[in-house]
Amino acid sequence: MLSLILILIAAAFFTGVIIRVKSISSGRKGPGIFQPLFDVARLFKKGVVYSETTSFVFQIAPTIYFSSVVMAMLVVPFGQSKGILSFDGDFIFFAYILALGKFFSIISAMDTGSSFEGMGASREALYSMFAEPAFFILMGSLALLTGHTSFQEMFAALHIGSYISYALAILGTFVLMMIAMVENSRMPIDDPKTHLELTMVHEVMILDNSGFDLGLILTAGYLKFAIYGALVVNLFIGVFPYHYSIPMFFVIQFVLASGVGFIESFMARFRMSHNAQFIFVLTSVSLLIFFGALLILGKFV
Amino acid sequence: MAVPVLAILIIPFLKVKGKGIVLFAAIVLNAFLSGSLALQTLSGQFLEFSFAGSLVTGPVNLRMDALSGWFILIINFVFITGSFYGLFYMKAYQKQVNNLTLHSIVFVLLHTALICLCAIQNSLVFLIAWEIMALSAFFAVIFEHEKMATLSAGINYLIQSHVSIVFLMLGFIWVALKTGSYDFNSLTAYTTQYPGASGLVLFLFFFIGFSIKAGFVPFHTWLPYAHPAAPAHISGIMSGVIIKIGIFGMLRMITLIKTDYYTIGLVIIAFSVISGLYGVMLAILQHNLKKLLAYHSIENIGIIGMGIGIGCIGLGTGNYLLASLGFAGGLLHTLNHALFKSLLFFTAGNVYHATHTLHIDHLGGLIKKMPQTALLFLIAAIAICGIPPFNGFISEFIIYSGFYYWMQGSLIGPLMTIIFSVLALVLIGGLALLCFTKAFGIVFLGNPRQKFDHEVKEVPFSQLLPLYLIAFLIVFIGVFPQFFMNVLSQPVNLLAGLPTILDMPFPEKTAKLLQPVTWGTWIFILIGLTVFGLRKLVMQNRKASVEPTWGCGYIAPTVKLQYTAGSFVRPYSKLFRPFLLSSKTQKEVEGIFPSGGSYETHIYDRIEKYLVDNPIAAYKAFLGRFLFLQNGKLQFYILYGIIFIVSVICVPLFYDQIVLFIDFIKQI
Amino acid sequence: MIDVLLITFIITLFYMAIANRMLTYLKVLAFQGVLLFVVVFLQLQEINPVNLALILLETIVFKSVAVPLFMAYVLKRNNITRESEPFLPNFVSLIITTFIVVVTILLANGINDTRLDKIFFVVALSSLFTGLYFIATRRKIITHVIGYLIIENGVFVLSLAVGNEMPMLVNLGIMLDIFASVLILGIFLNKIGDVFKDIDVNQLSSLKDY
Amino acid sequence: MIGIYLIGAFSIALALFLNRNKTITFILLGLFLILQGALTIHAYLNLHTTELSYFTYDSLAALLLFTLSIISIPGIIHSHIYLEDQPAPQESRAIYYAAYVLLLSAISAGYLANHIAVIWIFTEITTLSASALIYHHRNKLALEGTWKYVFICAISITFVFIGILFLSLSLEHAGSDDLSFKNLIANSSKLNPFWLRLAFLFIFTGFTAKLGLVPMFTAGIDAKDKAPAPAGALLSSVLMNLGFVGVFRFYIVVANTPLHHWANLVIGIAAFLSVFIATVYMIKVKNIKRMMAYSGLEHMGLVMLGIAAGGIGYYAAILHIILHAFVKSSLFFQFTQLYRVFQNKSIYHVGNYFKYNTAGAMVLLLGFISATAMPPSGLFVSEFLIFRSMFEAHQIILLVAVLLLLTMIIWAFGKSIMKILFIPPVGFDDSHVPVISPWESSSQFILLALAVYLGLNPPAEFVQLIKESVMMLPN
Repeated sequence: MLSLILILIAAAFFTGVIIRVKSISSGRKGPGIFQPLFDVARLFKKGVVYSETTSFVFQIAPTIYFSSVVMAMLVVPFGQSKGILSFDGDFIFFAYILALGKFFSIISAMDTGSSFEGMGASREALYSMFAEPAFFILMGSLALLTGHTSFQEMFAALHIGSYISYALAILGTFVLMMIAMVENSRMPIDDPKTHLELTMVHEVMILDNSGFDLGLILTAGYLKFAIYGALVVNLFIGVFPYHYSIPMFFVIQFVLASGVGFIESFMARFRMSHNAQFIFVLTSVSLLIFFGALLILGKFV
Repeated sequence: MAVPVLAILIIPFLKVKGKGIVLFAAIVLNAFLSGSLALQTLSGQFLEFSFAGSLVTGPVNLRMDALSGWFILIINFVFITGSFYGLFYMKAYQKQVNNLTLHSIVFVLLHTALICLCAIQNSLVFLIAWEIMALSAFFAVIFEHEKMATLSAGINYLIQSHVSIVFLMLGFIWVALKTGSYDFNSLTAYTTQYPGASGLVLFLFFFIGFSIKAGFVPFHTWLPYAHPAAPAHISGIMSGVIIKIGIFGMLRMITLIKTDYYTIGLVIIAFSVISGLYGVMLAILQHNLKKLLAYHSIENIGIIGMGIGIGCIGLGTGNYLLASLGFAGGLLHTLNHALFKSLLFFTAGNVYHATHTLHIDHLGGLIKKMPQTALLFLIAAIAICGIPPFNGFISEFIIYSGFYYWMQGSLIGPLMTIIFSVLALVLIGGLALLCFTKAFGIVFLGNPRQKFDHEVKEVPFSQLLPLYLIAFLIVFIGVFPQFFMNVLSQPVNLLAGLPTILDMPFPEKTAKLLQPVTWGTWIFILIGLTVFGLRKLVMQNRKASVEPTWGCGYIAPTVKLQYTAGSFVRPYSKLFRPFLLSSKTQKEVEGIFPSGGSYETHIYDRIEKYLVDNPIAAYKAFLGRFLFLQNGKLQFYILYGIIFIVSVICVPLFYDQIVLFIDFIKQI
Repeated sequence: MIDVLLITFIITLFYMAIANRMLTYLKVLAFQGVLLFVVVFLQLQEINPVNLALILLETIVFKSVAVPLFMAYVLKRNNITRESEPFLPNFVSLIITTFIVVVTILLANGINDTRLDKIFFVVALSSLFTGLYFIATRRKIITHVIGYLIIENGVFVLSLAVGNEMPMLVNLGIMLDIFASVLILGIFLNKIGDVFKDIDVNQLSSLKDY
Repeated sequence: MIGIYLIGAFSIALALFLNRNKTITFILLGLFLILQGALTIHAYLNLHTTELSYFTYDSLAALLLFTLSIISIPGIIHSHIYLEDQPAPQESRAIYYAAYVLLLSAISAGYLANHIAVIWIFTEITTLSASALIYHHRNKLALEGTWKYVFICAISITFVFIGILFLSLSLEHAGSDDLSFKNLIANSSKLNPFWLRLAFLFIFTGFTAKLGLVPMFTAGIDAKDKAPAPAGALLSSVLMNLGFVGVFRFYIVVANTPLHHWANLVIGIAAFLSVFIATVYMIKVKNIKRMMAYSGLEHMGLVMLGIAAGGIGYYAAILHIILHAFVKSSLFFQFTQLYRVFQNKSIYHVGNYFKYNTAGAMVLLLGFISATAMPPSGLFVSEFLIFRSMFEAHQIILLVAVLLLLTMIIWAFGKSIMKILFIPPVGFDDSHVPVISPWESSSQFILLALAVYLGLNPPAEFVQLIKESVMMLPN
């Protein structure tokens, strides 16, 4: 329950922070922190335009995408407190429910019959495919480390002790963040602010969405960020009591958001052809984490 | 089993319509008879019938345990739906009466043989039933036999299944020699009597034999040809149950052969991982819808195999919970795959019915012409990607948790296996997603890529009926898995080697495992519905206008501009080139007024090339060297005789000389 | 005495190897028939009239009269050229024949069997192999038949070499069979003569599988 | 009885040769069939009795006689259909029938003979009568085929005779000079191994011409190709069995001597080579009849492998040779119908048979399944047992090699048969395709069914007979 509330709050400002950081670092004042929310609210008020090629798939897809993200949010715990739903192997559920959302966003893009959206769809499918193994291996190594197979138990049992474990935590943060980048298609995988459709990944997929649907998709995006942020947080706050952990949560979320902002403002997007390799690097890193876990458990001699 | 005989006798002397009805009746009756027995077994009984058999075969025992029951039920379900669907699918071929007769006969034969295979426990009779199954499947496949491609695909299948029967035969001969009995129990007897390597090798014989049928890589090469060649309902059945009979055989052998299960498990997992990855990797690049589905069968066999492998490891390490998890996952996925794969093939059949083509890049925008088919395909596609809220997810979830459960407290070696298997499983999931977004997107969505001279329309509802039934089951398993878990408990106990009487941890554990998942699914559906309702609420008083797709400023888009299957998977195929064998023929666009360019890719199976084609080519070349023998010259013919006599006389002499010489050398 | 005859028999083989006229072959065959008759006649301890009649029939009538005449008839009828046209020059075939004889002598030397008459054995084997050699190296089909007849003579000698006699009935049957087979061969030879204009072995090599 | 039979048969043959009247021909043929049946029954009723001192009704003979009589009936029927179908001069028909009857009776007598020389005589007679059958078409190729067949058989029969002479040499220490098998087996311990070895070698090589095995199989292939299909059926089934009898009876003698192992080696080599060569040509051959002939070569190879392996292999070999006779003859009979439809025996010009003559197509199909020994055909059982015996004899490598070859054969055979059945031929106008009544195929169905029945569920007497006929062999 707690995690739900926290994530919602974080989601409210996360994207705003990113935008703000970017504008400041590029010497502008920039919009307010909550500007994204206003955008969404505006979208919710608007009417919609459907492409004539589209079918019912296009209409239900955003809904399913959104609800899949919400569902994913429900299984994310916060430190000691479980998520709404917590069970053995819930991270599998987490990943697959997100995959469902992705499935629908992809086919809805295909539904418009536009070449650009098809392009975006193919990229999205490929990248997310490459991103998933990293997540699973990371979780696998955590499971190995803690002997549990549910988010909450894992994070609860995860206590930072030796140097290796610090290293692991850092690596885990890196991996999770990068997965978040892939999932939300931000820098350095994808540049949401690009103006050429040919270079887009996520943005190009939602070219034809409008009004309520677009609102749903954007909101889902914000939520996703917050969710991954929460996962990262969970890596660190294992044992701390709430009056430490909750502030820590926001601090970390903020740091992450501004980090993303800085990356986006000081870094160029990778070449499309390099993205896949880069994403697969995540898998290798997570394998490193796995070996680290083995080291800690002393199974690796 | 008098029903099939009767039906076979009747069918030839009927009108086309009559044939169909009799066929369906026979199948249903068959299914009913065997199904009733199967249900008994699933409730924990163990049925045994014994026939005198003949002087050759010796006594023939039919034993039905929970395992047989489970598979018989799957077979029956797929066959009933398949035959019902087939009745309508075959309407297009009413002209070819003889052909239909043959088809119906082999169809009934096929069903009977499959059911018998689940029960027979006498190796000779088993082999016979096995080959009857293979042959009838062959004839079912080559229904459209005037096409050379179809026929050669069928023959390819026939030969490979013959190879499989050869392996089985060797295994059975071995046992029959050691024990002098054809009964399956002698397997157990033999392997318990001589523990160790012999049992392992024996199992490998059977494993290869059965995995040719099941389509494990690298024994899969017949599969991608046979499935597309067959009529839709047959491909559905092949992929649904016929390759599953291979799985059944493997499980049967696991129950019978007592040997080092741990090694077996590792072997099976290794094969399964390769099959899964390789299958899906090639599936993505296929341009023929059915061929794509065929490669996915290989992939799913891989997943099932992983489940079985985990189960064996559980047996090997004496960890019954692990064993039950693995086998439960495997068995459940067997059912699931039977469901969604047959559904996919049937829908593909509908597409073929409507458009007379299966080439993905010629299709598109079908969702408007045939919405129901599209919906069904979508459901099946999501299910096969193993995504909630459908059945595919449940079985994959169990297998995952099997892996993670195995992880606890195992050593570095197994851990490596686990992590890489998990990696493979995840990749499979992702690739499957890529593949089916492609398939669904290109075939059903967007604009039609090609104008058909005939009208494209939805198939009649009666033809969709069985499809809806399957779809219902898919959803049902996805939402209420516990029910099937309870059904599964008996076979799983059997495999996990637990006494069926006492109630072991399996159902509780899996229930405990699956309960929250089910909740999750329900909650998800709830959320989805609420959001959708909300959306409806909001939308109703907003204006919704319909415009052409946003062409990014380009105002005259043609359907040719759409993304094609090839372009959709291009980034992927560029990455995976080293593993694949793709040849492209392209004509560049050049000049100021280009006359027109073209670009096609052809994908070929690398394993097939190096493991099947090249050796066979070499073999044939070698045989071809000896063609001079029958050269029509009388002198030579007589010479052969003289050479034979002289060599038989002389060679021993020389041989002795050589031996003497060698001895002489030794003495020095 | 018998030995002398048998040696003469071998000499006839040599002669056949170098002879290059069809009629010569036939004459030699006839002569061999006579030789065989004399040999058998001397071989027989007691004169059993039936047996004698049989042998007369087998050797004189059949081997040295009927068959050569029949062959001559075939020759004339199919106007086969008189030369035998071997693949190999006569000189070589002479050497080979000699070689065969030598080898058989050595072979026979290796065997120690009381009831086997060595010289008979040598003659038999050498004529057998010479016949096979003939079949292998002559171009005309009729020479195949002649080769076959040489083999038959060899077998006959062999049957003498083997001490014990076949039962009468069996012997008769065998003889009839050989006779019939020769007859059949001749008949088909005629047919071939009618169908194919020149009787060359290579004509008869169209039934093949490549 | 046998005396009556021989005289009767020969006189019938003579009568057929002379007579030109159709009805009388039928009557004579009927008479012969009755005679044949009578002989078979007689043979079965008083087993192990000897007549005319050269003929013994032993179990092997009874089995093969039974096979022969079964096959002879459809054989004659199909011959009649065949001859009616094409305009042949009256006397050529007469010759055909006469030769047919002569061949059958000679073969039967050969089965029954208990004296190797007597087998020899009747084998020679079969050569002569067969040559008449092969030459039935009176054209160039037929002539060539006949010539080769006759010549090869003449040579090989001479080999056999030489073998017999050596055999009588080997009887040195055995008291009697009697060459009957009974006596030979009785004195098998006293036989001189050197001569026996030579004898076996020559006799085996000689009989391979009839048995259709390496090395002398060559002419047989041409003969089966050129002979009219109903005659080819005999050549490739019962006549092969005669060759088998010749080898097998003598093998029994050798098997009881120290040479047993050596003989197995020789037979094994020849057998394997046969299977090998059969594979080589099955892939290439485009002439349907020749293909069947090569498959016969393959089957004989398998039979002999069974013999060489010993143990259960003996049983399997005899079972296999009987079943093979049924299957192969039915295939040849079917070929007559096939030829009537397409007037061609090259695979290129034949096809989509399923459309033109469904019943016949079914026969071809089942025949193919049986000939490749797939279950549920009876030959599967015998092959299974043969493989089992090879496994038992630890000839695993040989077994694997053979299995490889067999797989290739199935592929080649299957490809061609499926082409014949289903793929429409190029440039073939089906405007004047004769309609063939399914009843013509009934006899072939019966033969195939018989093969299945005897294979899968043999009656006890049948098994008993086979057991008896291999009784004399050491296991």
